[in-house]
Amino acid sequence: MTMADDLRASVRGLLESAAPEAEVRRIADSPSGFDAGLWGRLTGMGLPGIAVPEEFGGAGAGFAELGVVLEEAGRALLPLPLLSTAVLGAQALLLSGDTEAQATCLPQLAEGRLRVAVGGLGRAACSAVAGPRGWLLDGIVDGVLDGAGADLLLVFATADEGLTLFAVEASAPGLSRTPLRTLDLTRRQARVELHASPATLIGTAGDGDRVAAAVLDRALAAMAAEQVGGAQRVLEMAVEYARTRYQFGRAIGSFQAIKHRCADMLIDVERARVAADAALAAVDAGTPDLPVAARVAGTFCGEAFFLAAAANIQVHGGIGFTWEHPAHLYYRRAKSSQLLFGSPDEHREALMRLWEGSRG
Amino acid sequence: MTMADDLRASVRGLLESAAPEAEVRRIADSPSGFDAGLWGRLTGMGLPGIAVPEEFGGAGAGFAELGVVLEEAGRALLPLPLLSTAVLGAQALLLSGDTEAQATCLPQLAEGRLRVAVGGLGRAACSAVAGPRGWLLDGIVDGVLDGAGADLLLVFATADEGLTLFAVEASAPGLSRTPLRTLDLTRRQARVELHASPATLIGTAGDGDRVAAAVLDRALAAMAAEQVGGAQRVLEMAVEYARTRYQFGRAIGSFQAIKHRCADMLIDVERARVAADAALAAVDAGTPDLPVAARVAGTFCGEAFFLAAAANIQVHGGIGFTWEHPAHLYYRRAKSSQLLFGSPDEHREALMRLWEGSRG
Amino acid sequence: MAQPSADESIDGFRARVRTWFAEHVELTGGAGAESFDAVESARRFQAALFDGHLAGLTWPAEYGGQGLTTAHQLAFNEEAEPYVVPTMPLLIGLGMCAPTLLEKGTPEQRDRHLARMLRGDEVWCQLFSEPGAGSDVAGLRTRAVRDGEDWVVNGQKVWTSGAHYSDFGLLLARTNPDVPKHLGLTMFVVDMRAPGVTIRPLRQITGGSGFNEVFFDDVHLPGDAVVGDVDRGWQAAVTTLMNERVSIGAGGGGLGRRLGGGEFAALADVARRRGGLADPVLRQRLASVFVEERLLELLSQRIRADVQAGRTPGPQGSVAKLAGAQLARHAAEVGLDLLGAGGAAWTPDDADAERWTQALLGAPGNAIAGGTPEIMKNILGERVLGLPREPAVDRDVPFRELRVGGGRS
Amino acid sequence: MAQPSADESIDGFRARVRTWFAEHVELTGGAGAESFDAVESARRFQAALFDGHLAGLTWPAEYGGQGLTTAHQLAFNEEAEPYVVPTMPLLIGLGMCAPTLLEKGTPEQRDRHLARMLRGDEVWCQLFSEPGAGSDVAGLRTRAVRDGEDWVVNGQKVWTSGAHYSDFGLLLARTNPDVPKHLGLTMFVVDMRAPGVTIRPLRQITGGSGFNEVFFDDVHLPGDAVVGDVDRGWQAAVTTLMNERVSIGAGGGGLGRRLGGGEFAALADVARRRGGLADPVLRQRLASVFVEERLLELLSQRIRADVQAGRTPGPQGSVAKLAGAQLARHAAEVGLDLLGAGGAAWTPDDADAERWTQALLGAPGNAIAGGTPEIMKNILGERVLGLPREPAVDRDVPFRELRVGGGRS
Repeated sequence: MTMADDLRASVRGLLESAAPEAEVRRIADSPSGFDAGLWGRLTGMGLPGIAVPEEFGGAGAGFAELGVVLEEAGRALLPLPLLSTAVLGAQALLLSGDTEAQATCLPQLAEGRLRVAVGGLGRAACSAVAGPRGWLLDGIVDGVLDGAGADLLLVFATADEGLTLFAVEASAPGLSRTPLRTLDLTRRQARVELHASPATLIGTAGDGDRVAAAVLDRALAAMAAEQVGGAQRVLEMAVEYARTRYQFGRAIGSFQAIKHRCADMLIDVERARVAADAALAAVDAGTPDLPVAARVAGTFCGEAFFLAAAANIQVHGGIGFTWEHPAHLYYRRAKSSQLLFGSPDEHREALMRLWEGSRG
Repeated sequence: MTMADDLRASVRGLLESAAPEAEVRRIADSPSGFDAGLWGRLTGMGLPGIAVPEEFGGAGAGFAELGVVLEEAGRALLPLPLLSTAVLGAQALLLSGDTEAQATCLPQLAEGRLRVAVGGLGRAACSAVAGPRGWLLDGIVDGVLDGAGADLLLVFATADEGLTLFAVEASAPGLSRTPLRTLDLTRRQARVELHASPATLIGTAGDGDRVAAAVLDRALAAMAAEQVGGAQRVLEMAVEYARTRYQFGRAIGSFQAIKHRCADMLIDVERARVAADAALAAVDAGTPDLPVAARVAGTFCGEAFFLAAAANIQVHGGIGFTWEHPAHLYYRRAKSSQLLFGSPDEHREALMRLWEGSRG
Repeated sequence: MAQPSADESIDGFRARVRTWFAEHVELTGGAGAESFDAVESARRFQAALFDGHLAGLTWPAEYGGQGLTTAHQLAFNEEAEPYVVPTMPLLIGLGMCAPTLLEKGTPEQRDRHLARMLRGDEVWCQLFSEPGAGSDVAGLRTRAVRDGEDWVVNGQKVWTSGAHYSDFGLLLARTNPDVPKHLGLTMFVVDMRAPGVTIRPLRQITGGSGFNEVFFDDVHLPGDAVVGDVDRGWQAAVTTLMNERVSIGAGGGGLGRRLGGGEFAALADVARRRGGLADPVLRQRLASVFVEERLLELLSQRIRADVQAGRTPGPQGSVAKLAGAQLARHAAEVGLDLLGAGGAAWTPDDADAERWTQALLGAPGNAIAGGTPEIMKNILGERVLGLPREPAVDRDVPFRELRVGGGRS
Repeated sequence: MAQPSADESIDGFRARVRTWFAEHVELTGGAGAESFDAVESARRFQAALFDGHLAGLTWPAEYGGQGLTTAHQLAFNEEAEPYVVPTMPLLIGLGMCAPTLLEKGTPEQRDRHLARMLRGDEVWCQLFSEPGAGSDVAGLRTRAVRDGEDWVVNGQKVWTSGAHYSDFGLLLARTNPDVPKHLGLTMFVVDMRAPGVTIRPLRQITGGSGFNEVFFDDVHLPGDAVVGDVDRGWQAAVTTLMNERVSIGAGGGGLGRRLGGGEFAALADVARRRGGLADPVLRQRLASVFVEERLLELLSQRIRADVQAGRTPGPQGSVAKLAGAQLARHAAEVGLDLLGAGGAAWTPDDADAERWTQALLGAPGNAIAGGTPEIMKNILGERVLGLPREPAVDRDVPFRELRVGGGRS
């Protein structure tokens, strides 16, 4: 507990001083959506490599600690590529079993020098062909998280052997990246087009389904932590406003309609927290229950954050509907987060299939 | 308007004096669940035949007036077979186009001497075979509304020609009727078993799908009116309690949580009312929009009544959870009503198909 | 074209309306509420309507109206149904300010403004809400102080729809802070171009700017700008707000259909093109939107019928307001369901993503503008159902001792 | 079997528990809360547990407890996990009344009752709610009037779980009506078989009768029946109620799993047998129940861990109470969805229809018993989130001037 508490205090301290709302807006509005200085400070705390084993230069921590970091990042709407690099990228490499790629990439990743994006996690839209001079990738991968700014792209593509993970350099020929419009103003996504782009096989050809599923479980657990951080923050905003805003001669939080709305947010946040914690713990414990815990967290934490973000706007009334107020940044983040790693419907259907599978 | 208002006042006056809650409970608890005396008084007002044309001894009114009667019946939880006889039975005969059956049965129905139940409306579970001495029916029809007490059963059964409507006398050989346990204590249902039971063809063989669909639309419109009556009544109960129950030194209805719960009920009741009125009007106007209006009413009014009935229990707190309080009778009725003519899911799917059909 | 009279036969009138629309079809068509272009379209349409003796059908003839019956209004609406009537920017003036002047204004105010409003020559806005006075409108702090015959106004308004293109506004200001809050307010007519009035657009979370902040800096108003009685402005404001709710509930004051067609049709179109129509779960949600939309139409019809028949609308106005906001939210959520990951990121040519993400962002505003759900439910609970009010802590307190907004008044 | 001590190794203790359960497996098994049979099973189980030095693991040894650590409790729970522990009828006594006596009772009361409660020799109930005092427990009207050293009680209680099989009850009664409502209450121990106590079962909408009305007709209580101080009963009652919520939230006080298995498993079984598993819409609803149930289990685990580690449980108690009621409602509704028309009418041999219609009827009670959602949300809003209370109209008013229930106090 103390270690997690210390970690939380350090990360929160850093983000409160170095990434307050104005700075988040500035970075999000900048052409690249990235800030090397702030990234350097995160790296100074070892955050990109927090869940990378020590042998690869990481902090060697588990998902419990990673969750603390992401919860704080979600709370601050940190617009930097932690989720893509520290979770998706690092986990894809670790789960691929490719020790060579791990030894090459992970130390750079942990040092903040290699930003990694992962594409095609949910649905492969690329094909891979093994030619005389190595693998070539073709296709369009949509919605790649932090794809435009990444130094290395990990792409799931369909080879003859089945789904397979590949690495593509940002400078690879035939590669083009188009930033997309995003609902979430603090998180970039890109369309990546590959035309006979040379790629390096990561792990074993045909092993991609296993790797993608394992990465997805971890992505859902990590995202759940981020969602809990965001949900907790909008709850605090709503409560603070309800305590200090007076209408009809009373703090509006003394009216049951507002009070109970805040209580409903709390109920969801508390449940989201145990759901996220359970998913993170399942990663660390390596329990076979992980896919279930991840989907439970995926569907519930996403919904809880979105409802809380919407309720926060309602509690604020008109002021919450203005561009200048941060409420909409969380509302945008919440809905976007709900869509990134599968919809709530997909998570629920997956749970039913997992249950059916467990019954043999 | 005046005529409808007069009708409403007469029916409400009769039911308030002749069918107060204690009497409703007494009839519902009685072995037959029927009361000839009260049925006679309804007949005296012409209610069983209200929507039967004058040429067959009915009042010749439309569904607008029928809706008023059923709204009042729903309000009072009248445990008598109006829905089965005055709506399902009368409409099945009228829509069958069988003038002989109409001339035989409708005058008796309008005089209250013939209680008619309709089976197999949603899903045919019976087969019909034309033999040398006429038609014979075989099968089990479940959930026949007021089926045990009816004098005549109208059954949709599958013949070689397709779905077909038949009449079976209550005394027919091979016919057995078993009262079922019901969620709704004020509305009986029966399982009807037919073993080579002689039956009379009603209308044209193979015309059953058309007739069943048309009866179903009208059943949904009529049920919607009944649901509005029930929903309005539980809203009034909740408001009355909220005004007179004091806790924490205040009428509980002055607390926003209770006030807004009542307002939510009102919002649903008002919307249910326009939905029911539109469906009833579509029957009377004979518009092709009827199936849509009926399904809209079917899904919304059912949900509105159930939510209102549940909210009424909540507003009452513990007392609303006792057997002696009428709140549960409406709660039971509401859920049961939602299931009788298709589930909300089925109504919604039907709406999508109707929309797709309208687009060709 | 003949001058109309209440005796004009409905059939004859209907023919006249049909002819007018056929001849002026170039003036109809889609228009939003936010741009100056939209205001020009609205003005041109309304002027032609006025000149064709078809504006203000049931208004008294002395203020430029036609003095016709509700039957004529009904016939007009039916004939207008196929057209998109571009009068949205005028609705606050015609639907809220004009009825207030008709009921509470002086004869001079009515003579000066009503016919011009009816012809689209004057566009009006409404200046009630303030940063510290949202749901609690009567808690407003903008002061109007006597200066001889004149008044001097200082303060700030917010959420003023169309202030940037309006000619006049109805202003509610505090004229006596030493009495309880409802008793010290006065309503004024204010020229939006008067010295000291500053208008600043307010950027919404959608990125759009339909609303404004309006600052009053020693703005001088003449004595005859008072609407109704000094310190009795709350009664006038209630008239305005009642008309607002009926107007929102009726779906735009009874003139034409909602712009852009229904939510269901648009969603079903997305589902058809992008493949959601085969998904039974999404079909259920689409059908729910269909049902909600149908109920809202039915409610609005009933409100319009009541208004046109001269009946006071029942609770349907507030119900429709709430149901409309709920529909907007549900439709937007279903839109995002249909888009899936494509609703989180999209190429600029993806019109579906643009529309439904905008709808999602706009939905909270629908629930807030014109009365929060909390306020609407209080109204339904107290005025319609007769439930007791909360113990009021601000009824008998002089306004200056009251805490308002984020601080003390 | 050795007397336990706090030094007993966890492994050794664990082995002892395992052996005990293996030897007493015939005492475990399903039991409802309503019947006398269930009470007998509970008593027998608890007596054996006590005699095996396994009852009240963390209670002080002087009151019959084992004085062990929370680590022992945790090990016990893990070993008990596979068994259905039939102690439901004792939970009000052990989970609510005993902690109140431990904290507020006199040494004599503790000596007299605690060990006997722990052995299952005394079954207890709680007598707070009244017809006029539901959510507002402090508004109760049952009077206790001094008669020399004794007290004489008159009044009516309601919603008393298990009154019909209880030996004793904790009674809250008004001893001073001339002070504000919270200041004139006193808590008493009452013998449920004392002359003047009448118990009448209360039929619920499910048809069952787990609750009772209890009438007090000149019931004499000795002076030493007072728990805590005279006129300070509210503080004692708060102790009891806090323990109630934690107890409900933890899913039955940490002893074993909920009886009858989970809602999801039961629903999925119905779906499998009756054909709903192929319907994508019903699958979504089933999965929602799965998620809600999982979250509730996780919450309950956290509460139990907090309780066992000696930490004051956070808001999770109230959250779990609300989430449990919501789950019960949703599960019942999904059950009815699965039954379709078969949920409106069924043959007596249809166990699915019986179970899920009963669940539907029971669901509203889950939301009401132990605190309505409104009360729970007030607690969360005020005590956890720190939102201000409502303006209280009843704080400074003598009880006798207060309007209570349906009339005046």
